[in-house]
Amino acid sequence: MDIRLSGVSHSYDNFEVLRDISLEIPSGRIVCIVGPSGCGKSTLLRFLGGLEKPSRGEVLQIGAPPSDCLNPLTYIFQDFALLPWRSVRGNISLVLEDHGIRGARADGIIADVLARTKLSDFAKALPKQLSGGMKQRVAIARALAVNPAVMLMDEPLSALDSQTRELLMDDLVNLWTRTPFTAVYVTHNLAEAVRLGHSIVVMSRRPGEIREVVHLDKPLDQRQHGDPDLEEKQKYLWQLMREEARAADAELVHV
Amino acid sequence: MDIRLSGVSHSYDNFEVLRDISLEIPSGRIVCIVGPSGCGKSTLLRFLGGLEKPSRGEVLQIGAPPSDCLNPLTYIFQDFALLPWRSVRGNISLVLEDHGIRGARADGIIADVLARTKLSDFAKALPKQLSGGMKQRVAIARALAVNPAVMLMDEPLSALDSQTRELLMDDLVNLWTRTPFTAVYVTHNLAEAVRLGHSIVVMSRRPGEIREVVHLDKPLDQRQHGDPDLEEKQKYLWQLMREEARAADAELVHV
Amino acid sequence: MSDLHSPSTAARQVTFRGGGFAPSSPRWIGVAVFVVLLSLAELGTRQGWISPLTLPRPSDVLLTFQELYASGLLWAHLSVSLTRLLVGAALGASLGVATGVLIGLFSYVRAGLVPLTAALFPIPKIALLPLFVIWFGIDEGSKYALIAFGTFTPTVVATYGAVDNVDRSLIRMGQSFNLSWFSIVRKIVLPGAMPGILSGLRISLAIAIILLVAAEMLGAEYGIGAYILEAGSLYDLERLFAGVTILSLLGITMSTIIGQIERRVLSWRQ
Amino acid sequence: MSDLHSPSTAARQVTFRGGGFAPSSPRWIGVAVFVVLLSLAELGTRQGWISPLTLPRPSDVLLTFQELYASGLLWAHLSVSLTRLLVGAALGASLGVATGVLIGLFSYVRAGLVPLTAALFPIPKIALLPLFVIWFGIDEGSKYALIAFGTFTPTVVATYGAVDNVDRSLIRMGQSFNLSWFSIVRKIVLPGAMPGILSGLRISLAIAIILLVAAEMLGAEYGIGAYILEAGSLYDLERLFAGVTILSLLGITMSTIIGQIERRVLSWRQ
Amino acid sequence: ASGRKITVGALRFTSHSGSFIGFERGYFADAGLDVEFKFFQAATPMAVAIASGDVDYAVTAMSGGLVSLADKGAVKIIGGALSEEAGIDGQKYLVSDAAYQAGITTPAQLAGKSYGITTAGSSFHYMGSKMAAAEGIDLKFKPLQKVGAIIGALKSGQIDAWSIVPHLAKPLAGSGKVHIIGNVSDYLPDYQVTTVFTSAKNASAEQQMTRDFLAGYSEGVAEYNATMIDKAQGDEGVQALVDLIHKYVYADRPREKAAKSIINGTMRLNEGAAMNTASLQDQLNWFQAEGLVDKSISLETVIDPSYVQTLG
Ligand SMILES: Nc1ncnc2c1ncn2[C@@H]1O[C@H](COP(=O)(O)OP(=O)(O)OP(=O)(O)O)[C@@H](O)[C@H]1O
Ligand SMILES: Nc1ncnc2c1ncn2[C@@H]1O[C@H](COP(=O)(O)OP(=O)(O)OP(=O)(O)O)[C@@H](O)[C@H]1O
Ligand SMILES: [Mg+2]
Ligand SMILES: [Mg+2]
Repeated sequence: MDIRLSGVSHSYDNFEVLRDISLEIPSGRIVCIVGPSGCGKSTLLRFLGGLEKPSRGEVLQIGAPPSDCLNPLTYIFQDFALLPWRSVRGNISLVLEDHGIRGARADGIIADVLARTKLSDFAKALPKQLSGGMKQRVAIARALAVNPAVMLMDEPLSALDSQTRELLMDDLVNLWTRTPFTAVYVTHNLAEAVRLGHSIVVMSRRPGEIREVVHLDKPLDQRQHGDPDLEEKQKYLWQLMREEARAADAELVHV
Repeated sequence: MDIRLSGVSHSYDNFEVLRDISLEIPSGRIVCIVGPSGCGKSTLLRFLGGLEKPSRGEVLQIGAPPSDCLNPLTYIFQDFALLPWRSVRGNISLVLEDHGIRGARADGIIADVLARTKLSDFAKALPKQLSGGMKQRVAIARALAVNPAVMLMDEPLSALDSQTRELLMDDLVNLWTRTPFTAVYVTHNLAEAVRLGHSIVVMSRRPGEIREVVHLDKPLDQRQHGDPDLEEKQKYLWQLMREEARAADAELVHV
Repeated sequence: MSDLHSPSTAARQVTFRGGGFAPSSPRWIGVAVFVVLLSLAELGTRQGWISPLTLPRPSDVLLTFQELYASGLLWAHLSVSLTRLLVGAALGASLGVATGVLIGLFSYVRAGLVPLTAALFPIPKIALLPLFVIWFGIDEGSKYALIAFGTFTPTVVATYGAVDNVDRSLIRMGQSFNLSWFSIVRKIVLPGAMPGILSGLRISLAIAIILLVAAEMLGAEYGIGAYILEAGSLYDLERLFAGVTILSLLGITMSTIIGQIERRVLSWRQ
Repeated sequence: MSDLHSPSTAARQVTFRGGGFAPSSPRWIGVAVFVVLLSLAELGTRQGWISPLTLPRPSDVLLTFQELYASGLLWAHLSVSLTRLLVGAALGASLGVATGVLIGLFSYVRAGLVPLTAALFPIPKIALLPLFVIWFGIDEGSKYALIAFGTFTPTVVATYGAVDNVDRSLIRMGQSFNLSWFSIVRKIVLPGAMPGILSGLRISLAIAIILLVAAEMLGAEYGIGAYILEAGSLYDLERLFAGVTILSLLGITMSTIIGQIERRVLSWRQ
Repeated sequence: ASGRKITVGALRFTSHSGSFIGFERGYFADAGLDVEFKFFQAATPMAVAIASGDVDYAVTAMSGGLVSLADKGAVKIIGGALSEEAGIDGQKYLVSDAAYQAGITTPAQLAGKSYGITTAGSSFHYMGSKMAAAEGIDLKFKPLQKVGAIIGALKSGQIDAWSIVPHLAKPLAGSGKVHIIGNVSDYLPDYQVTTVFTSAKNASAEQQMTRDFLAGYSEGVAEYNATMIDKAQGDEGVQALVDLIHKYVYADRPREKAAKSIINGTMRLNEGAAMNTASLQDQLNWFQAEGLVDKSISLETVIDPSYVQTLG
């Protein structure tokens, strides 16, 4: 299942956020979106997931999702969005219950996703007992449980410290290498973008427009921390963005 | 003014956090401390600033601070710690008022530090109107206002997105190059450490011990994003820490 | 990739599933609810399916109110009640804030006073009326004291909660800059506790209005509470409801004023 | 660098400036305060510098309490009061929680009911006593109704505040996984609002205890409130204070029980 | 009609002894009524309870509230209960010790002084107001809602004067903090202090039941008057009746203490529940003059004189 944005623009009241975005997300690939603060990346992702409707333009899904897919468009949030009153297990079963999956079938799915995210020992722990990296792995496990056609990730690593971030990036690469998934990955971090993205969409500052799309052909599992060609790309991206970022950072927040 | 830790150990109740730390912070240099989550970096910094007392060992300041120094040991916090009800100007004058500096003399100092942090246009803004990067620059301006002998920075950039982080690192390098200051810089981020540190202290996971001290001789202003020798150091540091970090991230939080 | 391919066959819009869980509240509905309720009461009492013993006719209440206004007594009642309210609440609230701040700052005060406040809170003030007469006399003193006592405990609880909730990292910041203890309290703790104190004041003032009636049980000739009590003892429902309506309006006015103060004083909040 | 140099001349310890602003509360001080206050009262009334009109002798209050206990009347009073409290508060609180949740979820309910609650809140329940008799009779009905009415408004306000404060990002998460509206309410909104609802209940129950006295003004033979009222009308300070002490203990017990429930139900909180 | 269930409202005062004796001695049962008592703390809620139909019959003063309820067509006075009578110890005017020491020994000297009442339109208000009118003086009335509050205020000298039934007046005077300076009966000789009343519905539609109640009640009253005032059975009879009344009044006090209060409180109850319409008319006139009740109310709206003998 592919996703296509065509001519998407959006304003909140008279506050223009996005301007004429057209973009295709092909199946089985990771598309990273980078851009300065407030340029509308999260808003764009909400459109993709159907949580909000753009003022203009269309968000289309092309082709049917696989039949075993419970929730074709599935989010992974920056702040994990775990229910603090449910255990790791309970947080995952939450998204299965509504599809009538309970008992042994649910147990099977939960055991599988916990194993894939290396959390099997923590099924009974409450979120407050988990470190940030573990919390995000629970959120990833929950997303995997519904077998999504597309994963929508809004800065999934930015609440973590950089060491945990490195570890989780490895985990994501491993997950993708074993079973490729489709993902839209919003980030502020160019290192993450060049590590995980098959293509990288660079947005201008608000009102967000697409400035350039950079493609990376090197397979994910061959990308290394400190690869010279990745460094090259990253430097290039940083040049594209530096001025935008500085300008965005010096703007007063509208309240 | 130098600072020396000798034989510092600490436990909260029976929960051992730091074990036998001895370390010297020489004047005019930036010492970075890296280590996995919960290894006691923040605790160590609180000892340095006199906000907490270690169970065992001594924290000494050697030599007198410069005479124009209002607050020899000055913090910059991860969460900025700005008073939300005071303007940028008010947040800086807060730390001058107690030293009896008001009126024209205060105005002079405030104008100077705002200019150094490129905030001159925002003196009247409230914290809620500022972006994260600007807030941290206000915190830096406030620290500069008291002319510290040593700056104690606890992950000052980790609440910011990575683009703003890059920009602020440039700013810090510029500030140091113009007038070198002494700093202890706690971070999770190895890229920050190799960018800003004259020496990098690597700690083991809890109970925190010093595992190795890595020295970097390249002048700060010649260090570049993606320098091969810095990348080399960073890779080496990451190898030192990888297993510790993974173990620390898989531990249940004690509540 | 940003170029569009020819549309494939099975393209369809992503279904919308967000929204909701953000109730707004258009003003007119609130007004409409009041109008409907009052009309029902009017109709019911006119047509007789609401007995005059159960509810007064709203139009009669309005008439009583107008008479009260025309006779000039409204102001006589209102002015003494407002004075009692202001003096009593100001006394109770300021003592309460002071005590609350002390509890928030000092271990010994906290240990000594928190259980005491917890024990005082559930004591009904009307039960103590006979004692208030002895302690504070039957003149204004006892009325002020009753209202002050009633506003004191909730203000204390709200205030020390607010002080406890002041961001400790801001206090550590103050210490790290060597601010004096007194500076930290004045410049960090108090402004930081202000939102909590003000929202506590909302409740305290509502309680003060409720206690007005109890206070004016004690030898008051004028006052909205006295007016209501007399109406109650004469079973004069029109006047009873006129008085209750005044208290209700007073409560809404108070809450609006605090809202205004909050908007002004706490404009720094996100 | 981690090796130690020879100590230079001007080495001195970094001065400690942290600590403070974290009041603890050792239990014994609270107990000590009560003991000191009671001893003072005892001494004063014995030696005569507190007139017996002002304060009863604590030991006499204790004696009265023992007599009450021995006569078996304590239980007679307490059991009816507790029943009234439980039925009334359960009624008011459950209706209040339901209404609060509806206000938190639906725009129209919010728009219609919020102003109504705001108008009802400052109405003193004792002013309406005569009406309660007509509306609900003089038996238990009117007592339940009065307590229920008094607990209803604060519970509503606390509940819709709690629902408003449920982390919207959790709700968006639920929607993004296509959970049904009902699932979101049941599994996300209600548990998320629980801490706020429980702390609202603390206040509501304190108010319920306070209203017990007002409720038992209405033709009650037994009950702590009736006991206090009778003692008050006879100016019998010993019995008055014995009754007030019982209410106070009742309040502390209630608050402890809610604390226990919170600890158990909200163990997931940080 | 035998064993008909009715509810009778009462305050725990000796002035309600007629009902208590009627019940304990079986006079109500003889009249075919199965009586259940409901006890109240104050008169107004009792009147409201009659209006709401929760209580069938009760005894209380003709307060402003009662008149209002009668005006709303809810209640009717059908008989008399307690009344002042020359020669029998009745209600007393009291002054605080401070006022007494300042030389106030007769009601006439109370000019400009404060006078405690429960609420406007209460019997205390009426007694004070009529006395002031008779003496041609001004009083400052202080509404204090509760008898307890008035006692506290009087004992501590915060109000100057009050009037109250003898069984409360005498022990108060005994404490030395309060002094008796006059009798209410001097100013209001045939004052109908309390009345028997019922709902308008009972008065008009349940005539048999009402007559039965009054019959049982009157027998109780007759026994009370004969035993307690006329001492027909000597001291033994008094003690027996005190035992009976003690079940209802001062039940939680020891017998000896209670007996004193009960005997002190003895006042004559109207035989046959006869009512003094002249006194009632005077009270109504006073309410209207004070602006407490509507001017258009006539005595016929308030009372139903068809059941008992009327006096005055
Ligand atoms: N519901 C809303 N109502 C009004 N303005 C909004 C709303 N949501 C977002 N905005 C504004 O739209 C702009 C884009 O927001 P968005 O969150 O999409 O940016 P972003 O690129 O994700 O930023 P960041 O990098 O900080 O996460 C911002 O200026 C924001 O203030
Ligand atoms: N006041 C305290 N009481 C008890 N335990 C504490 C206290 N402060 C810190 N700790 C514990 O001490 C350990 C070290 O804490 P510290 O904050 O110094 O770690 P850190 O290295 O700064 O971690 P992070 O990288 O997460 O900031 C942690 O396990 C923490 O839970
Ligand atoms: Mg965003
Ligand atoms: Mg830390």
